[in-house]
Amino acid sequence: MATDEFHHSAAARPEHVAAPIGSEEAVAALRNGPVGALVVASIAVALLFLGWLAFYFLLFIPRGSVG
Amino acid sequence: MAETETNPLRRPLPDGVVPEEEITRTEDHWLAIMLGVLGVMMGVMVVSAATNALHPPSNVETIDPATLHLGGEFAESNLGTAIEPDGSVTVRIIAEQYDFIPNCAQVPVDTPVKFRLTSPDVIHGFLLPATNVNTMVVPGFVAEVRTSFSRVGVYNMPCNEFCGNGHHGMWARVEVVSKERFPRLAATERTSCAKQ
Amino acid sequence: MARDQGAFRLHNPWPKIAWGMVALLVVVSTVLGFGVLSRYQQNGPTLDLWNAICRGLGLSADTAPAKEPVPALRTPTRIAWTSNTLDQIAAGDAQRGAFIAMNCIACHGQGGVSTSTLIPTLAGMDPAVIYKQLDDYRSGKRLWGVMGAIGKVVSAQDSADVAAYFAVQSHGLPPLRGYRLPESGRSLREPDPAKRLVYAGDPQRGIPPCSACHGPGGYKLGAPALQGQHADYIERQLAAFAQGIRQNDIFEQMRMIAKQLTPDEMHAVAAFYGARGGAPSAAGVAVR
Amino acid sequence: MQNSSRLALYHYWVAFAVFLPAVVLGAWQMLIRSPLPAPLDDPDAYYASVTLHGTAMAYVVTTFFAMGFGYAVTATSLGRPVRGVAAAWICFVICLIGTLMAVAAVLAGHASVLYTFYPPLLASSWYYGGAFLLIGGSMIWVVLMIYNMTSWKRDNPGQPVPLAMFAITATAILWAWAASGVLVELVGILLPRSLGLTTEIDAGLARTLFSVTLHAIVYFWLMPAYIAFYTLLPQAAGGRLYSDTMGRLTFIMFIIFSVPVGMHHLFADPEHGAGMKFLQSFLTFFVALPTLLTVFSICASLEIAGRARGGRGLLGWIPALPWGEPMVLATGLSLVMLGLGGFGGLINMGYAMNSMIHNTSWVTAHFHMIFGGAVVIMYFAIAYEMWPRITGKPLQSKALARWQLWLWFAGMMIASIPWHITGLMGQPRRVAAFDYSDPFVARMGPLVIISVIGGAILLVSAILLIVILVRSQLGERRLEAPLRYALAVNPPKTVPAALNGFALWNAILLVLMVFAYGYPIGQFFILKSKVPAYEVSGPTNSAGGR
Repeated sequence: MATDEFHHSAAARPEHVAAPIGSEEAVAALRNGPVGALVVASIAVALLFLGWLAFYFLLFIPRGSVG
Repeated sequence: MAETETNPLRRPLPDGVVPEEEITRTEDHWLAIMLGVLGVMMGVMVVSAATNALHPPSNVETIDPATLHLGGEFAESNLGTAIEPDGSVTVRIIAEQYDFIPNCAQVPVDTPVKFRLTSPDVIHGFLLPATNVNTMVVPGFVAEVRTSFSRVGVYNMPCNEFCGNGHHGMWARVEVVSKERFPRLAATERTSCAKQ
Repeated sequence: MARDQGAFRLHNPWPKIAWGMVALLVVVSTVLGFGVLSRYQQNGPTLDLWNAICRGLGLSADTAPAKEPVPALRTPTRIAWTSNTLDQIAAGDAQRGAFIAMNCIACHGQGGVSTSTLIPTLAGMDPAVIYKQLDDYRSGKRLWGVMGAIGKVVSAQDSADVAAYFAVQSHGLPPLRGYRLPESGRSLREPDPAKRLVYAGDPQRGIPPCSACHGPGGYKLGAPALQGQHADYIERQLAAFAQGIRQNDIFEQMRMIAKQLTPDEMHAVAAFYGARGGAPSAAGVAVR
Repeated sequence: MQNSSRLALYHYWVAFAVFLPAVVLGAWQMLIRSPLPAPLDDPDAYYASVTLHGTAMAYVVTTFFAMGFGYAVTATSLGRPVRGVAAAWICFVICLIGTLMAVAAVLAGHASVLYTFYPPLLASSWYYGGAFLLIGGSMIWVVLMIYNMTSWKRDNPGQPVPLAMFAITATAILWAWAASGVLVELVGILLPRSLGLTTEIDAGLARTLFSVTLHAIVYFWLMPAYIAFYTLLPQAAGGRLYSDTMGRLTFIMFIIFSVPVGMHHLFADPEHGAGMKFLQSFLTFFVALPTLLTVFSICASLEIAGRARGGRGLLGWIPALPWGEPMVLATGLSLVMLGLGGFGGLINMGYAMNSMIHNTSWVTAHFHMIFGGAVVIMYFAIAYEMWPRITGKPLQSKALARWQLWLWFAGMMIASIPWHITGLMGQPRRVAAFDYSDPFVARMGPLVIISVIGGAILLVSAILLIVILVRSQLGERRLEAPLRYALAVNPPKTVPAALNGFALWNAILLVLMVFAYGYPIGQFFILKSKVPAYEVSGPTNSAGGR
């Protein structure tokens, strides 16, 4: 669980490795909450939702009732 | 992607700086919104299914697949389109390796249609593109789809479930014709547009 | 337990919440599925609650006989591929069949390898096919001159025996198998119409590939192998199906297919099968 | 640790060695059903090929990959060697034998029934036996995962199980539940019939049992990708996991909601009532929930990383992310495909709406987007992350890996999007040849050709994958790089028992399964629906295969 080591990833050389995040950066990043993530995820879900409604009412329903 | 080359050794986040409560609250809000989105979709589905009586084809009815041709509903003389006393039509179709029989069914437009299909051998699929008519045909069961067509035209009717090595050759047609063109003959004799 | 709150804040909440949610899901979905949706029927009356539940479970089906007049029953054969029939065929005794077959060789040739181009080779034919055709002759479902009379004098057991005998004779039709080595040119791209029909069919006319049932590389219960069969015989049978002279195919499958074929196509397909398989009696086999 | 590493490596190699030929088959299948000329255009070969492609991708690649990943995660996340290594090797050998048996049966032409079996079509008992050994053998792995987790818990009382280990154990438990359907189908119905012990098959029951497997298996495939999202990605991006608790909850929800929903694969089947279909449609909505939660958690974790790397403003963290890292790039591409594939899934599960696309190319497109796209691209990323760790040899090279990921993404998009459209137009799936002289079919011709191009790109990408892995394997050993997992913003010190084990969730799933599948399976004891079987390789002896 310790992070007091260099971050390793699939890279061959240390300079290709992403820097690990420290406490201060994490605090700074989270100061206002993950607003950007909320925006991105909300847009994605909204597109999904609107697309689903469009398919339901513009494609599925006009193809006729079955049962 | 220039890195900050300092890379100091870092310590874990001190407790309580970004309280877990706050993270949990954010996640809870997101969870609630997602449940709301899914709830609306479910609501749309349930209300429209109730008002339009939309269902997946689900008529659980068993039948002996080996003796279909010896008599009863799916004897060859009874396949094709029949007119019911109430004016609706029933189309009986056999799906077998590797043909639909009849391979062309005729139905009138704007009329309640009931497709009844079964298979004497393996699983087949019955699909009319550009409509919602779509059902599996499982041997041992009678598949039923009820619908009505609002457009006159010829609909291709491919088998849409793998049924063996001749699967790709299993195509038929449904012709939706105007009520005037639909032969009255069907009241007493089964009709189809297959070559007689 | 400072970090135990999770998604909802209750003391030791997980089992309580989880079971509560499950109960909610079960109740809501049951009420919606059986109490609401199942009541509404496409092209049908709205059901009461009890009938809706039965309908939703699939206990009651739309099985009521249709009220429309039913045309006179027409059946192609008496044979159905029930386990009784298949047991009877499997019980055929080839040795006993050999004695019965002595009556057949005058026309169908020594060992069932026919020398006449209009009489089918029986050697190697699937016993289910021979058994069914003999029964169809017996019942008058297939009409063909002398075979009707012969069919009347052989019993079901005789049919099974003689079918078992011919099935194991060599130099005739190759055994039907559901597999073959892949080869190019067996799709709808193939320009040769015979090869195309045999291996790919013609979906637009509802013609499946012949080979899917009659081989090579196909099998269907009740369908004979055609490789090595006499081309003239095949062509004549196709014509008979097309004209409705022969009507003993279950679900009029061959009648329907043959009606779609032009005379040229019948000839080409027959020649294709006749030319392959290398039956020793290649007399009269047309080369494609 | 050496032994654990070797175990993982062998599993990965089997998975990827099977993967490449299966992609070759897939690309050829796209060609033969297109209007373009194709070599070996024989419908029989197509159906055998589809069977092999599906069997390889759905059972072999995924099972071996998940098992290898499981061993690697166990060893690295618990920080101690895998317990039960001998059993793991036995499991490996059993699964390998099963694979070879199944592949041999398909190549011999005795098993063209597709990987979904489709009884009453009947394949050779070698095929079913092979499938049984592969799937049944992997149950040893399931037991090993559970054993490793519980024994670690015993040795570390009160400690939270590391999220990665918790998640891989969830995967194992999910797989056990999922596989129960197909194993019962194989043992109870297909193997006895193919061995001649029974004479008939209940096609409806067999399909119902398989549906228990059919949806949950997709989540079994998906889980390694999600584990990478939660435990490897934030680390690779240089950030923190936003919430450890949400990660646990997500994997728990996958267990609960991915099994009692399989009947949405049977919406068009006549053997079940509409009420039961609605129940499972309803439950299926909830399986979208863990994915929707994941999307947010992952975005939040990436935002932390991006901001720490200097990203400013509302969305400035996105370009600041280390997109050169294969894991980060793969996640980005994966989430796009997951979105599109998930959208298709929401259509498929929509009760009556399923009729619009059931068994058309839409369905093929949907699961290729989800599995072939979103999941497999994460398998690649995991391989790139793991190879240097396991072998001690650096990845050769990262730039090639990025090319490979981009090509895979592009290929899958170009292949799958036209499929979605042709599916809506009514193109049936799993058809060996289309008659493009038919005007109805001809309209789809250009779209089919576009998807063939996508298939070719996928093939190039798959070859590149193997090149990268082989080159890396042949390199010199010079790395000491243990696998590290992402740290949560607030690393858990204690977690409630419910989020540290699976007893409660297994009990809940059992209840849900009885609710969702009790009647649908039970009804077959009353219904008279047994039918004769049809052997695809022809009669084993005379008289109709009896």
